[in-house]
Amino acid sequence: MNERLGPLVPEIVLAAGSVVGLLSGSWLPRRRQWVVRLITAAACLAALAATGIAAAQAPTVDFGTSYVIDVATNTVRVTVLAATLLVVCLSIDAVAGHPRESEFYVLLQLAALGTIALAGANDLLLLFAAYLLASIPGYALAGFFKDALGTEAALKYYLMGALLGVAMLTGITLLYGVGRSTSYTVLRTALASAPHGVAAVGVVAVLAGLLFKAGGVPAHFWVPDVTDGTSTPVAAFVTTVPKIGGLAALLRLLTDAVPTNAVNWPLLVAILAAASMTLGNLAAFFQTSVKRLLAYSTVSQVGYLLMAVAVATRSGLGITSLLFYLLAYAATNLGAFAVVAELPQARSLSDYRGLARTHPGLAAVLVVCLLGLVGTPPTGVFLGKLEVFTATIDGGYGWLAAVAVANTVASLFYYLRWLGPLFLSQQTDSAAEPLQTTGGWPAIGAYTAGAASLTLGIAGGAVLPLLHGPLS
Amino acid sequence: MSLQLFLLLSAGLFSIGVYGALSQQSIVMIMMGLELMLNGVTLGAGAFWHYVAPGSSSGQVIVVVVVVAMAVEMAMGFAVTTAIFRARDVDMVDMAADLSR
Amino acid sequence: MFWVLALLAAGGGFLVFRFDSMARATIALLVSFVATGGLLVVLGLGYLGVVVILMMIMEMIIMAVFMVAYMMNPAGLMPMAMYHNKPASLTISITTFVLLGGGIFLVRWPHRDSAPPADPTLQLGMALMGPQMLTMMTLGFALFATIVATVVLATHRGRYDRFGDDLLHRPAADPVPGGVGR
Amino acid sequence: MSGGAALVWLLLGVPLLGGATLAVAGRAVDRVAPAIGVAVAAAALVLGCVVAFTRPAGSAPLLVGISAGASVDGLSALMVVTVTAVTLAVLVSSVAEFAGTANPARFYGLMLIFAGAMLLTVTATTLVLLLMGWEVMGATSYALIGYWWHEPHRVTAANTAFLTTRAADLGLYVAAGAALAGGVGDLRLADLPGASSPWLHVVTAGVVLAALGKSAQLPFSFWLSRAMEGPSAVSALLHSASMVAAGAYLLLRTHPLLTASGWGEPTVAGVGATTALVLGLVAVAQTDLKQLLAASTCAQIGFMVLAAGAGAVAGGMMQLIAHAAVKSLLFLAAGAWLNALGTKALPALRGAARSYRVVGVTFTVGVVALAGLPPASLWLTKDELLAGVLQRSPALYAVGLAAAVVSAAYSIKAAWYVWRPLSPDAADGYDTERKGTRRVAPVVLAPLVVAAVFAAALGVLAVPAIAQPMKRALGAAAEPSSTWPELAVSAALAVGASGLTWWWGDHRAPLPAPVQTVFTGWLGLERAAHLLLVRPTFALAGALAAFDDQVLDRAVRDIAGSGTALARAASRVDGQGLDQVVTGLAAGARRLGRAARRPQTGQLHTYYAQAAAAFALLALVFVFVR
Amino acid sequence: MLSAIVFLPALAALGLLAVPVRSPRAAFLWTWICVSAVDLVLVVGAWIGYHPQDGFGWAENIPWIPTAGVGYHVGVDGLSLPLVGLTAGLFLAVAVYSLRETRQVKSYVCLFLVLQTVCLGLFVALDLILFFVFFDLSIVGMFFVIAGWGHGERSRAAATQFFLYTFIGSLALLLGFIGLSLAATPHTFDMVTLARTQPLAGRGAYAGLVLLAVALGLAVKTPTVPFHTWLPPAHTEAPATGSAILAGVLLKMGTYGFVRIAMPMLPGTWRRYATVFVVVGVVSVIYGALVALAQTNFKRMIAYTSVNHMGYILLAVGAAGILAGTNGQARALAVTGAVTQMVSHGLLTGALFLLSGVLYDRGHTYEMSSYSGLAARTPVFAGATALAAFGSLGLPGLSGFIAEFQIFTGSLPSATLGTAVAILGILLTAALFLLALQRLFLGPLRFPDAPGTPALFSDLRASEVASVVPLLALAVVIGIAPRFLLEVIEPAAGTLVRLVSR
Repeated sequence: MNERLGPLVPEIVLAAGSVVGLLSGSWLPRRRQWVVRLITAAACLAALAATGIAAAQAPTVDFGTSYVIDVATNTVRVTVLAATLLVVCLSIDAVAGHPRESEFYVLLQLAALGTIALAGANDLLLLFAAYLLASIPGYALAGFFKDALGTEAALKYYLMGALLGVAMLTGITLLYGVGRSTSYTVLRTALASAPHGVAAVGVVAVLAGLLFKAGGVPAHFWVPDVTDGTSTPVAAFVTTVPKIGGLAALLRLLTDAVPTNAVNWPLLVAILAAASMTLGNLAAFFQTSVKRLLAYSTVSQVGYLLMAVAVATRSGLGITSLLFYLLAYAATNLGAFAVVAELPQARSLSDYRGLARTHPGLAAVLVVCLLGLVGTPPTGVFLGKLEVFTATIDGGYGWLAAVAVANTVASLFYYLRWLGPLFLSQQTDSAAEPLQTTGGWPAIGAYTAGAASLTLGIAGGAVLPLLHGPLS
Repeated sequence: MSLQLFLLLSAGLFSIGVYGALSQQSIVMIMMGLELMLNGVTLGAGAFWHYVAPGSSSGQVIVVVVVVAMAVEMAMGFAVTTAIFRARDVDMVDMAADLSR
Repeated sequence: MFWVLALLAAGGGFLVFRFDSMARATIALLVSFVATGGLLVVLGLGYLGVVVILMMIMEMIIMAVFMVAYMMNPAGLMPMAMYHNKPASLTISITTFVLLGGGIFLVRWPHRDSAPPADPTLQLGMALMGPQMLTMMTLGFALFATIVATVVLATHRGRYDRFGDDLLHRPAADPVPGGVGR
Repeated sequence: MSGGAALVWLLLGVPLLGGATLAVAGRAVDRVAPAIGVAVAAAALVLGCVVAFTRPAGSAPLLVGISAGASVDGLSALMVVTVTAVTLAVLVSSVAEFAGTANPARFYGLMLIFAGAMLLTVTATTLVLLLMGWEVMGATSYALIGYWWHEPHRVTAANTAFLTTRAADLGLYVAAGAALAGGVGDLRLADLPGASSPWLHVVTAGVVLAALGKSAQLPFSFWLSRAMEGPSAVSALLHSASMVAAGAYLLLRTHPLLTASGWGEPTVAGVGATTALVLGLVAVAQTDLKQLLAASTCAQIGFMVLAAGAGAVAGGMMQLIAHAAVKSLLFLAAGAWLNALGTKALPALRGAARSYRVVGVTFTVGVVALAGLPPASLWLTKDELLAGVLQRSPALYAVGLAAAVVSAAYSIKAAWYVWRPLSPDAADGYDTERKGTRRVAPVVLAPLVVAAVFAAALGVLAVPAIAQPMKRALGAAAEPSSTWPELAVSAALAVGASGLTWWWGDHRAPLPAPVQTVFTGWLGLERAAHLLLVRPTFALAGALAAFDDQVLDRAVRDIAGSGTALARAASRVDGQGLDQVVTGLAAGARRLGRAARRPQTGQLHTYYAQAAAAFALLALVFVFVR
Repeated sequence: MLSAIVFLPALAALGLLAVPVRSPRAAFLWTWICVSAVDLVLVVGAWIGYHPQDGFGWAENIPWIPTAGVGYHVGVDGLSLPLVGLTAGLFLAVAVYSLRETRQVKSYVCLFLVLQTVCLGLFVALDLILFFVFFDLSIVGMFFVIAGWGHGERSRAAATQFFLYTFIGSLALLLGFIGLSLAATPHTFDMVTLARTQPLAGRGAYAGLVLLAVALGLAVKTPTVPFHTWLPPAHTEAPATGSAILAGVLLKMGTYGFVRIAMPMLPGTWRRYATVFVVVGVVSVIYGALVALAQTNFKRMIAYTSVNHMGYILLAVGAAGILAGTNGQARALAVTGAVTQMVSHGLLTGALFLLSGVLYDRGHTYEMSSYSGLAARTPVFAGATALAAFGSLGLPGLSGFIAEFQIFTGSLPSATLGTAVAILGILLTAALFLLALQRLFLGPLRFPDAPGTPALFSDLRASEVASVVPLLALAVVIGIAPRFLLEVIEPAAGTLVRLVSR
């Protein structure tokens, strides 16, 4: 057997970081828990470095056939770790001095670890284990501050996760029943000859769990409520990081384990994609709460991402476009959330009136990120969209591309609703000034994310080649 | 006594669990429903192992994973319930519906 | 034997949502689980069967205690019926059952590929120590996460409440004196 | 570029640049403007005389395969001299009218540009250059007619003039395209007859249309009547040597084209003859001196057009030149009176000739010439061209003679009025147009006299000794000349008609009132144009605009409905109403949005139910879809 | 060289961002003027250094996203160089005009500098994606100009409508581009390669769809009837400078796209559907002119005349696609005329919009009915407007005539009927401009003395003269001695015509 730990250094570092963080946290005075923050950051950076080294090696399979380290895994590692770092940056002002601050960061790391494991899993059981690991810290984070809304968010998040987790296990069992194994490598051959009805049910059931992670229709119900109810940093985390792992896992499962002649999953995913983007956009139209609006926009973004999955095997560009879009999306979405986190009192769109005058920097980031989410050049998401559309048309899903275009236009409506007031003069009668900024850490995060989003767009040419490569 | 019978039984348990999860108001009862569904899954996994793929160990591992999952879900469930009970003194999902639309 | 256990499992499960008291429901669920464990034994998975039975007994007891501790009806014995959109749930669940059942009998299931191993437990052990080791590790961390998460969510008094913000305050300020540390 | 070419460009450049400079400089140079203007005009005249003999030609590349060519040949030499001469005369005489009034710089500038444009038109050898001069002339005529822009009716008159002539100009644009299609790549006027059929006919039609419009032939005549709103000096230039003359000139120039097309000549001849006759009658019916002269211009130009149609190029040319002298003379005189007495109504002008002798005499000379009375110029030139007509078609000749009679009638009518004895209450009729100065500036008299001399003497052009070389120069040596019998006949007719008119005096004509009004009202052409073209156009425009706002825009917005819904939502944000923006599908989009959020009940069990149902459905579907 | 020209303004904007907002207005405005001036000088240099015969000059080709076949490929030829010059000139004029701007000058200046980079970049782009990037950014930039500096709250609605509408168009364009690049093997977005290899030759339906998508996107931007409805509100609500840029430069992006992308990359398809473009062009000409004739709002009227003028361009490029019964000269004339018209319209309409800004600045309304006889008070203003108007109605001696004469002469042989109808357009424009001049400037003096309007309706100020007059002067130069311009355009037009007819 091949139980090598070498290729898993990033995961191990992260895991170690969480353990060390928890232990040291429990001996630290309340005001000095920032040490844990440092440990977390250090762990993420170390893991990033390790990933950098790992990315140079050829794709490998580890622990039997259960874990794969290839371009997808590495991209997800980088994205997740970077995103986690940003979220840490966003949450500093929110959790500093909180009695459970150490635990907060520990949970972040564990969730990140689970997300990475999702992407690397090449075995249904490992996939489910990763699912648990990625979900559970999320529930706790959602309810971290234990206020009324936060706990409600945690409750809904948890119950949805539990149900869909059960569905996922059911699917795993069914696939095992007809495929005689839970390893993708075996399933790929076994499912070809299996009774496709069972295979279809099993795949859909497993998808249920992964869609929950990705926050896509019809497993998206938790997204708006959790985003709205929990604290902004956590909202940023749960709408960004699990998506990455979920979609990567989706990609690997469908492309590696499920032959298209057993289940017509491209069509299935295409339908899910169309549903996600449409529903998300429509629901976002008349939102006045910025967090709910962002939540729905993330649902619609899942749609665009799923497009790439749908054509992953039909177009050579599919996988690359998905990975790049994930990268760009993470940066852009976190940027938007960072601005929201920097302005805690501004809850509704109207509160952003005049932001361009009072905080031009934040306004600029907001413009970049929101227009980025629309897909306006030269942001990263534009490049991602370009790649995804190209892949989709190339993969023969012209109608899906058309739907996506229509949705892009639709999405513009509500993003503009947000951007519009930015450039108006503030009402003089506004007694309670909503545009009070917090400590400034989120602002730093916002600038970083905005810059990253732009850089990805302009220097995308340098990044894209790194995302080429076969899934093994 | 055959695969079909076992599967039918697990399907039954699963469906009852679905009913419970959907129909109950109390968080704990919903959790029971979920547990019941998992119960069905356990049975299914065992049956598949015995009748289809005794050669592959995955069937057994599934059962182990299910058991762990049950424990974890249960613990989380209690924790969340405690939290929300403290925060707003409810243990009914219907009463936790401030976040909507 | 199968029929008995099957009846117990199904009946127990069915009764869970018929009883009007949580305590009883818990017991019914326990019965169902134990029956399942038994069925596993019947299927030749003795070890797992026992594990399931033991685990479930523990869990159900905890659940009962939990309910006695928290639920609004002391001892969970007070009659109660807390349903919502029953018809929809019924339709969905029955449909599920019909579909699954139909599927079960329509599908041509694969044949058994080989005889069951002499010692299933050994097979399981080899798997856990081999290809599925990573799964187990991950589950381990999932449990670790669960511990942290449950503590974060459930306990409102942390170390800083007991030993002060700098953790130097002794003895611990506990509502109920006693416990370790003296 | 050869010296000759330089010369022709210089000829064009001097007035154009000089004028542009004056016009741009504006009020700054008001005081010196008249002097500069006259000086430039004089220089132009000198240049004109020079080029008339050196016959330079220049050409410069302009567009793909199309060059801008200008040259001076026989035809244009005559035109150049005439134009420059008349311009000088008019500018000199207008000093009195414009010195001191609202900025003369603009006036002289525009006049010079106007003259320059005319020179460009007559020297152009390619269609594109001709068109440039042609259009600029139209635009400047607009600016000149509307010179007194404070009074709206004058501006409207200017608009009418410009739009009417430009409508006709479109013909030249079409002609240019057609010529290109017909294989005349360089658009040289000389090559136009070589255009391949059917394009040849398109070219001809375009050219004829443009010419008729410019020279106010039927049915375009009305704009000339409105053009009288402009200053007299403008009228003097506009009616004599430029603008209206340009049309006749173009037809004479492109006569080969008319021949080549086959139908061109008869059409043109017909229109010319009709105009000569009908507009003559209109002139008779006028009671306003300038209106009378305007109508007479149409009629006289009609003769030239007739000549072009009948192939009497030389005759037409003589007529054009002689008429230029006569008409400028008459308009200058009329302008002098208008300036002095503040009126141009014939009844009010009774005895004007007696009180201002010089003006009166010179005016009379002009009138005599216009009447075609021997020995004045138009008698001879008209017969010269009528001789050509006779050769073609006796019928047209007859019409021509009739028109000649009519011209005698209206001319003498004017003379009759101004020589009436001055009635004591004459002053009551004065100052209807503006405050008269009651004096005629001496500076005006010089050009009057000169013009009178020319008006009387230019008949010599028809004297064989001069006519033959001229015809050779025009390449029209073959054209017939008038014979004594013809001259005698026309003279007799003119004398007779004149006598009759003088005897008839101001008794109203023995015609039913409606007929009268038709003729006094210029045949109601303008009203017709309004009813048939202008009104419908504006109605259509209005309708389309409404359609654009209410139908098209709304439709588009409905398609982008949710976008405008956003506009409303945005407006709600800042409390400002954008209701007019929000339309139809906005509500639809809102409904959709609400529908899309309905699943988000906040009730967990509904989430459960929906998710379960959705996944069950998906599974079911994909069990069967593969 | 080109990169310098393109990115100089953006860099300047970056620099200005560092300058504190509190610093004096003049600092920003004069920096802007200087930068634009330098940029113009560079453009002139590039013009002098460009030899019309040798295809693309000053080309730079750096791989940008090689995996996607996207490169940073810029260069100028006879089709783009005039527009680059126009852009640089117009922006300088706008900068000078803005000297009296007072609202949030810093962001205003930065925005316009970025917009200048975007516009220049679009015209030099030789890569579809690069083109698209600038295309979209121009929309974004203009959105903020209209929304931020427009006349009051209504401007936000207009801005939104503008953004949404043109953005939809741009997405159609993107789909078309993707279609183009997918047809090529290897996939590439490089315009030159695509025009050379003709990947879509003989791909009937597919090519048709691609052309449809591309044409749709460009038609919205141009705009042609019936996609023009975003234009009037956008113009009426935009500030004068914004309108000048919008009409003078942004509209050209659409028409430029036709000659740069649609025609050379899909020649066969273009030929097949040429008649459609002719028809659309003619309809736009007549429709735009008629609707403009009915307007009472000066700025709205000018906006509609833009529809009319863009219609001429579409007519010309359409006619250039009809080979029957025509020769190369005619088609070359048509294309040359089209490009000339782009430049001419940019100059004249730019000037007209700036002048309309003067009108609003003095009278706070565009309603022509509230004015009369202004010429008495503001001779210079009246003169400049009259000159611009006459240029716009195609008077010889101004650039408009050179353009329109070529268009008509070149189009008539192939699209006889359409052109014959379209020629009526110049009569209609003449009518509407004469009416406008009469309403505003002639007759007895009258102007609104609403609160806020200066009691004395003052004539053009120095900055306004300095911004408008050069534009008109250039129009006159082109009208009298157009060779310097045509010598650049004609070779490229010839190449294009050959490409389409092959």
